[in-house]
Amino acid sequence: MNDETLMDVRELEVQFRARRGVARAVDGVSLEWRRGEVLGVVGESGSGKSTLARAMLGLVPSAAGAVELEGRAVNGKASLGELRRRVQMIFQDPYQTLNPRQRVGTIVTEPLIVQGVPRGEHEARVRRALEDVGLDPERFGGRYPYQLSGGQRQRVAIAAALVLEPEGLICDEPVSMLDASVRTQILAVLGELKRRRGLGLVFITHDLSLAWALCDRIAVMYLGRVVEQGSAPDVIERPQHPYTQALVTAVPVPSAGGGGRRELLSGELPDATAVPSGCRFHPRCPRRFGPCDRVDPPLIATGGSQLAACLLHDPALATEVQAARGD
Amino acid sequence: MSALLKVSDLRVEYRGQPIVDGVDLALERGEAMGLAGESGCGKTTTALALMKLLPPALKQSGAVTLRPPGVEEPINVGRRTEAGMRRVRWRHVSLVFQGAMNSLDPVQRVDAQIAEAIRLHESAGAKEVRARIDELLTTVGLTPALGRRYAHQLSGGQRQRMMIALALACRPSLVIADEPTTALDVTIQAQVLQLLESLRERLGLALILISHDLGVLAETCDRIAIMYAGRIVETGPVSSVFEAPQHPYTKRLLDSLPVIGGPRALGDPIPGGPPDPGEMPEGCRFRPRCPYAADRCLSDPALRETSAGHASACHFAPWSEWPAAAGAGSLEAG
Amino acid sequence: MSGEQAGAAVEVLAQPEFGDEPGTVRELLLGTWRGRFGLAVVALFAFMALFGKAIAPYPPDASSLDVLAPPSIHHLLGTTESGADVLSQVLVGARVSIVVGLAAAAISAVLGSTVGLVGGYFGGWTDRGLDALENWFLVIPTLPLMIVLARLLNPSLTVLIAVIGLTSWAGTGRIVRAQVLTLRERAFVERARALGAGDGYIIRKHILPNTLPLIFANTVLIVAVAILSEAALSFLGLGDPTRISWGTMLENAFESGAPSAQAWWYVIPPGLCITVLVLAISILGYLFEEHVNPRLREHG
Amino acid sequence: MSGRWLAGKVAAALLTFAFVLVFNFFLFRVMGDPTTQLARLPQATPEELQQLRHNYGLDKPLMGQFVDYVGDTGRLDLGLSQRSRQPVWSEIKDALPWTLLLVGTGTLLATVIGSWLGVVAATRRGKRTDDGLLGFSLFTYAAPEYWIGIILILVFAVWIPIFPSGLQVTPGVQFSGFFSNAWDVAKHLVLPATAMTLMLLGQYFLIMRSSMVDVLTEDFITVKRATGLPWERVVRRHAVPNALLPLVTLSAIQFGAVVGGAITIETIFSWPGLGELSFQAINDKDFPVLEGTFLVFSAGVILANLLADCLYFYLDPRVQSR
Amino acid sequence: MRLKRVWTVTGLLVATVALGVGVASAGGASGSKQGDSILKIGWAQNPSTINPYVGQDEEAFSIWAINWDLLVNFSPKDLSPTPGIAESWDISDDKKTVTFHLDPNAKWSDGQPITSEDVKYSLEVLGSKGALFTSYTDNITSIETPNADTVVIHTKRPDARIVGGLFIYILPKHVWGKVPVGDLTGSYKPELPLVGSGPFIVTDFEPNRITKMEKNPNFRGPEPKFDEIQFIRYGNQDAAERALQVGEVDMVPEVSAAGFARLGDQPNIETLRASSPAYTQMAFNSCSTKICPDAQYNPAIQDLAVRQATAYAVDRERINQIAARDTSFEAHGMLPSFYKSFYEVPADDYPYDPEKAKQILDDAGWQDNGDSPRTKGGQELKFNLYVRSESPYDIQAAKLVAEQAKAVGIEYDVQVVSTDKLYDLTVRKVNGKPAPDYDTFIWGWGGDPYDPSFLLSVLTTGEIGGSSDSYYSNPTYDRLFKQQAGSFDTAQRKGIIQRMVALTQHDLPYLVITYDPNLEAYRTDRVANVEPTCPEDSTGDAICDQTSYEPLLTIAPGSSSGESGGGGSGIAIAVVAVVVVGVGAFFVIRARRRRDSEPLELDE
Repeated sequence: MNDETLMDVRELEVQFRARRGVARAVDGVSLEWRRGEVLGVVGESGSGKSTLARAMLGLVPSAAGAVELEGRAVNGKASLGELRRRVQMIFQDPYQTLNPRQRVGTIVTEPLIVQGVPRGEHEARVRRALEDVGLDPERFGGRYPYQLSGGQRQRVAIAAALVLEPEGLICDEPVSMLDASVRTQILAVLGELKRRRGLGLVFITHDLSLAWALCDRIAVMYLGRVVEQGSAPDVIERPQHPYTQALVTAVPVPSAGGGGRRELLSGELPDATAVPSGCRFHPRCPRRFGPCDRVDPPLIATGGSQLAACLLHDPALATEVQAARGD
Repeated sequence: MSALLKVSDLRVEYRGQPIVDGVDLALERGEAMGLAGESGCGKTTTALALMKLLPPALKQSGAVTLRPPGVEEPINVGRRTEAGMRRVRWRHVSLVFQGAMNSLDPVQRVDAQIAEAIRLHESAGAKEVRARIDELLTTVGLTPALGRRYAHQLSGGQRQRMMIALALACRPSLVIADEPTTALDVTIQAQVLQLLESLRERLGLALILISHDLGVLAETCDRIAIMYAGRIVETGPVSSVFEAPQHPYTKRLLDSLPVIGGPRALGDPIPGGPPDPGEMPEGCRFRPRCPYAADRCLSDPALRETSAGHASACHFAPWSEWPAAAGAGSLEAG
Repeated sequence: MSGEQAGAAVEVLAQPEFGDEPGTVRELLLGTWRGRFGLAVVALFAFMALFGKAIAPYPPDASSLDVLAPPSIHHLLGTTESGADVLSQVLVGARVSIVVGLAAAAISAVLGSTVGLVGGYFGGWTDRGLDALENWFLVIPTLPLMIVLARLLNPSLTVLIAVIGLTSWAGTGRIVRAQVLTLRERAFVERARALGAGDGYIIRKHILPNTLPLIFANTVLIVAVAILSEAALSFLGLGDPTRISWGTMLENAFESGAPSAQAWWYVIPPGLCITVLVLAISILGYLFEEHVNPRLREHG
Repeated sequence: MSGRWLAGKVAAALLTFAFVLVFNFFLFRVMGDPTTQLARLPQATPEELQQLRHNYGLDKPLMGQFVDYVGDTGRLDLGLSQRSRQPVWSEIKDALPWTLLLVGTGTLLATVIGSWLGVVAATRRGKRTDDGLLGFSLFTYAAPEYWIGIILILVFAVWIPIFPSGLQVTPGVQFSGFFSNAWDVAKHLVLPATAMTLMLLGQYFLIMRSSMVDVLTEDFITVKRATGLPWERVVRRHAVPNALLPLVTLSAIQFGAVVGGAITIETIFSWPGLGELSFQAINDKDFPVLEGTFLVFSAGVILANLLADCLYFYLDPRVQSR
Repeated sequence: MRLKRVWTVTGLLVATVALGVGVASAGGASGSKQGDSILKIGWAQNPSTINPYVGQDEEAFSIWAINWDLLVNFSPKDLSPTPGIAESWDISDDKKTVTFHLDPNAKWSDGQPITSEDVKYSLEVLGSKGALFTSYTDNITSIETPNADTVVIHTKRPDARIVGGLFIYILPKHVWGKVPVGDLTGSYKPELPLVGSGPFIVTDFEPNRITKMEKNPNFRGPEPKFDEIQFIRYGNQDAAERALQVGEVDMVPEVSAAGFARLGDQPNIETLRASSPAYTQMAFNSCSTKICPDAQYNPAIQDLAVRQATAYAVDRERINQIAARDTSFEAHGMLPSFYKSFYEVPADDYPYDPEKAKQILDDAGWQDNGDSPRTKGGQELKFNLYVRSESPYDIQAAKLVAEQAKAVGIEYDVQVVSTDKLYDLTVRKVNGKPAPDYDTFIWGWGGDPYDPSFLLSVLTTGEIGGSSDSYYSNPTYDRLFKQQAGSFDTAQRKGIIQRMVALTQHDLPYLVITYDPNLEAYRTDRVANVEPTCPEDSTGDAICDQTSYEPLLTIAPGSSSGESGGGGSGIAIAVVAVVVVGVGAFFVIRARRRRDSEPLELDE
């Protein structure tokens, strides 16, 4: 870690008791989130990305590992309280995220009350937060959530997160339920906040094109594990992990002629209670070879900013990889 | 060869409010047509209207004519009775819904549901039906054993494949797929889209693909129609529409979508949101959100052809050059 | 219905989010046929409960030699087996029914919502224990349980209220618990927790405000159940014998052979009062419930 | 396929029944000292009371008494009726079939008619048929069943005397065969079963109606229509089986009400079942019988709930594979 | 596919119910022989048990009185002693020994001879262990059986009840003597047929359904005209009365007051109103401070003027008319007119006279306060008046008493309580001494046929702590009670009893309101030869329930007897058929109509 680091996640594990056993939703994830940086966490449903977000804020108990805020471990009430003041969260469903019985003004004021901010500051800060997300405080302050559109709700949620003037914002699929034209509005708001306030974002999404447009760095998750991470252009333009490669090519491109060659994966994501042995991606991997079903690969530097958890990049196995390609 | 499907001036009203407002469409045999639009623009309603499946509260008018291969007389859907429509449905046109979980009867085995559809339209013996089901399942890439399962015992991708198998059960000439991949992850979506494409080639199916995802349509369809607030605002060959959009809505939408491989920045968003059916703006419905709006936009623009097969409902079309938009990048809430 | 939802057919049938539209209770009550009917009937019976004694043409238990007389100018609804005026008894009987209904429902609401709230919110063993208790009360046949309790105690209005209140809370508990469980998972509660809000704050500001409408709707339905229970217990001779209620009227009618005497004027009015009042209250309850519970909400 | 779900249900039922036993034991011993109940004889001396306490094992410690109680209950020894001095179980045994007959007929008719009407109403939502059925069902739901019973007697046994209004069979008649006997019972069953049916009908109707309304808005219904299936068959083959599932669950909750109805209806119609037995026990303050009937009622409801769960398990494949 | 399962399940349910009908009805199928003449009697309750050691209800007495003789029976005409098990008896000069002579040829229904051992067994064992019979034997010192046909009973004091009211059934020792006494007073279930000496014996007994009695082949008297009597339980009075109306039963021995008038108007139904040895009284707390130091009551109730004023203020006939619908008999003192050998209207009869009541209160210094209760010093004429919630008649009566007493300035606050509660209030004890907690209450007593001793005993000092609930204590009364008990001479005894009645009429521990009637109804087309006798010649009881079985020997099947009831079964069949056809037609029509019906309808 360095001075730039806002949060550090180390070997974090989160487990749930499921019907068929214990689901390892997050299974040893390490991440570094720097100040003012947009960190994308990309993955399909079931990859554990939302659980990771919640675990980062201590909303779900972690089984192992640590979360550090500026180098200090977050454990105990005081440090958790500090974390929750400085890092806020935005949720996916704009229809679920607001208390239907509270007015917009109340919703945005609530964090100030909870965190014990002096009453005199409330009005000015709420106004500023609402204006920052493009909502007129006079028009919207007295409305109930049901009087708002989906996009407006998500703006209110962002305002409520901003009102405490956090340094970081964890956004869990903030636009996945919005229509295309509204989606870009919200993303613009977030981008604007990053630019003007130097706000750091953790942007959790399944949509690679959004990550491409918005993120500085990207971590790709598969089945509770980060399989590749690096700067956004590197990861998306030169993906090193077969899963990332498939993911990138699977994204349909809205332009004449569509995208290029698709890399089709077989099968579907396995259950988190039954993680495959060895590399957890190997049953679906088009490039699996010899040791993949036995060796669980660590993140291996592949040059530049990138790390990939794939044996293809293990220098010790280079000959075998060569042989496999030869087949 | 005449068009497989011809829709003219299709209107659907709910409590006196227009939800679909004068839609014209034409589809050739074997052609794939994309229908794009945001939620609430009337694309699903249009799809259901084509099969006359709307709830009675939704009043439908306008002409829908089908000319399936091997049928002499064109089928006038608008005039058909419920009983008459039953012979058309699935035999000639079938449907794939977005939530495959909810599209299959949860307490009946899936093969029974396919068999039911087959028996309904053809007199086939039990063995014949069985063989046909196995063949269908193989066609969509499933093992025949999966037919003995219930919907909940299948994964999302398998369910969608099963739904496609059901749609193909009576060998229709047209399949309407309404957001067939929305609930799926990208890797599974890619599988399903691939399947649809290959089926279309092999069976000569015509396809109406409804989606909010322009990328999906760009990769799958020959032609595309963009809907906005109950109307088609632009239609044309995929290449032409994506390369040279002729309606500000299409243009702004495409500009605002981030594209992998494109610039690593967010485009300017379209301000505001789509109108309520009860409060439709006068004239062009996109006018309040349009940066190019002028006085003439207060009158209704007709869908006019700007080049071969490419039409736009904009008074200013054809656009040869798009000027820089005024008021772009506004953060005003939609 | 908002514009976003009015588009497609399936979307027309989609349900709006639950409880997201406060402040339309007035419209609910006055704007629908059912609401107006329910409100009018309840108002009528409330008036009877308050002023029944004053407007009754005779003292309700004043006997006369005119026994089991059919309706006439003097006795609009005829007389009882002791020559008392049926109309007067019906008017006076409203009070017991309504008092028992309200009081028992209040007990049941307080008990049920406390148990549901505590169990649902805190979860764990507390919840499992409370849930088992709830389950038990739900499964146990209520009337026999009430009978046993009422028989062991001496008949009085208080006993009646206590017995009904103590045996009918489980349904409320179950509903509140379910609601709290979903609320607990909703993003705005998670958001509040992410802010560092405590349990007390979350319950007060987020859980309760979103549960109260449901509790209210459910309590309205419990009032109806309590009125029926009071009537049934009274009919079985376990009511308060010193007070006239519709249940005791039916008991007296049955015991005194009104069916054989074809004394329909004695049998029909008390039963009809119970039925119409319970009907009206139930309709109001369903109306409220539909309003606050998404699963039940219908159009029109 | 796994039976774990079902096993859980069985375990829950057993637990509930254990709870009933504990409750029963304490209720009748703590709230009312049975000796004072047992010996309402003015002449009873303290010695006799002591003897009585001893006879009933009431001088043992509470835990020992409870063990005895559970053991006795297990052997179906529910004590002696204070009134008839006969084993409570033998009285219950005599009454039980009649209650089952009445409750079974009523429940069956109410389920079949109620759910059928529910389907009719749901497919005609907002029409006059729907309004009428809704009004009728709400009315029968709100009306006390014993009131309906009395009116039935008034109309069909007194005013137009076409049905018997008391007992289960014409008393003291030698029947020529099984069928004439059954016919006589059936005649006696008409009015009480009608009252029972009317009492339950409303709930079943309302549940089925709303369940159908829910199901009819599901996508697969549209898909079935899209396959060209006639509306009738969509309803019958797809909507109804799905709508029946909530009916099964929710009707389990009804069993408690059924038992309550059995008490009042049997009393009105002198139907010699458990309900009438417990009504007599109320009047006679015959606590052993009251306790016994309560136990059997509870066990019956628990069992019925379990049966409903089994039925659900049988009908819903989603549960089976859990 | 799944729907098939639903139908399977429904089918199973239908089958279960059908099986239920079969099984359940098979249980009640034990009918009677074809062609027999059966007297069907409907009543609200069957006896809970027919074991005389534990049975307590009136219905049980009705059965026993037919099944067994007493040592000395009662004449249905005037309730005087007539031969029972004993053919004749001699009374010794000191009147303390009575010798009974038995019929040497008399036999039990199972053919065994009836002997003096049976008598000795019954008097000794049933007379000491049967809860309801012990009071009759407290005077007996010894019983001798010199031979099989002779029984000698010795008593402490002369006791007229030995002849005129030894209300203990004579049971066959060879049946009952075998059973351990502990069982007899426990859960013993008597063997059927119930061996007896009366005209009919119990052959079938189902406590909650029916009691059947068939002719005793060895009965010594004339053969009954009916072959069988069935007592059918209907659970409630109204149902039994409806059964009579539709002809399902031939007779209802206890008709409600409401039913009495209604049934009287029916064709083919005759109603009878007989007097009975029971009354309903208003009791005043008469317990002296010496006996009951801790009693709770308003002392004003022990002011004779208050009680007398109450008596004048209460219109007993009006209570009868309203509460009993004019079926009871206005009471005149504490001896019911049923005891016609001893009855007379007493001189002090307190006719309804509110003016006189006021006068008495004025004279006694109770100040008139208009609508408020009268007062004197710190005392106020305000009393509680308890009644049992179980008795609508008592509640009615109490309300009327309160209404009428209020007019003269005495306030009775009617409090309805359960029987248990009222019992507890009256027998309350503090420190082992009686401490009744009431001012007044309304309840009733019922006595034995012929012998009034029990009813008279209730007001004796000796019964304090026993059956005395007014705690009345008067040495003169106690002396007279003993005197009458030892008097075998009816005329002499009547004189003594009348003096006792006069005493209580003056002191008023009880204000007896009505003599309770015995209301009966029977179908004239089914039952013939009814001679309403018991106890009067023309207006009495048709079967002399519980008192004498003799009327049962004379009544005979009527013109249309034997026709099973359940009137209108033909109509029922027709109705069912019409309904079935109608429903079927409805379905067919609907199915046709629906073929082209619209899909899902949505409301606008």
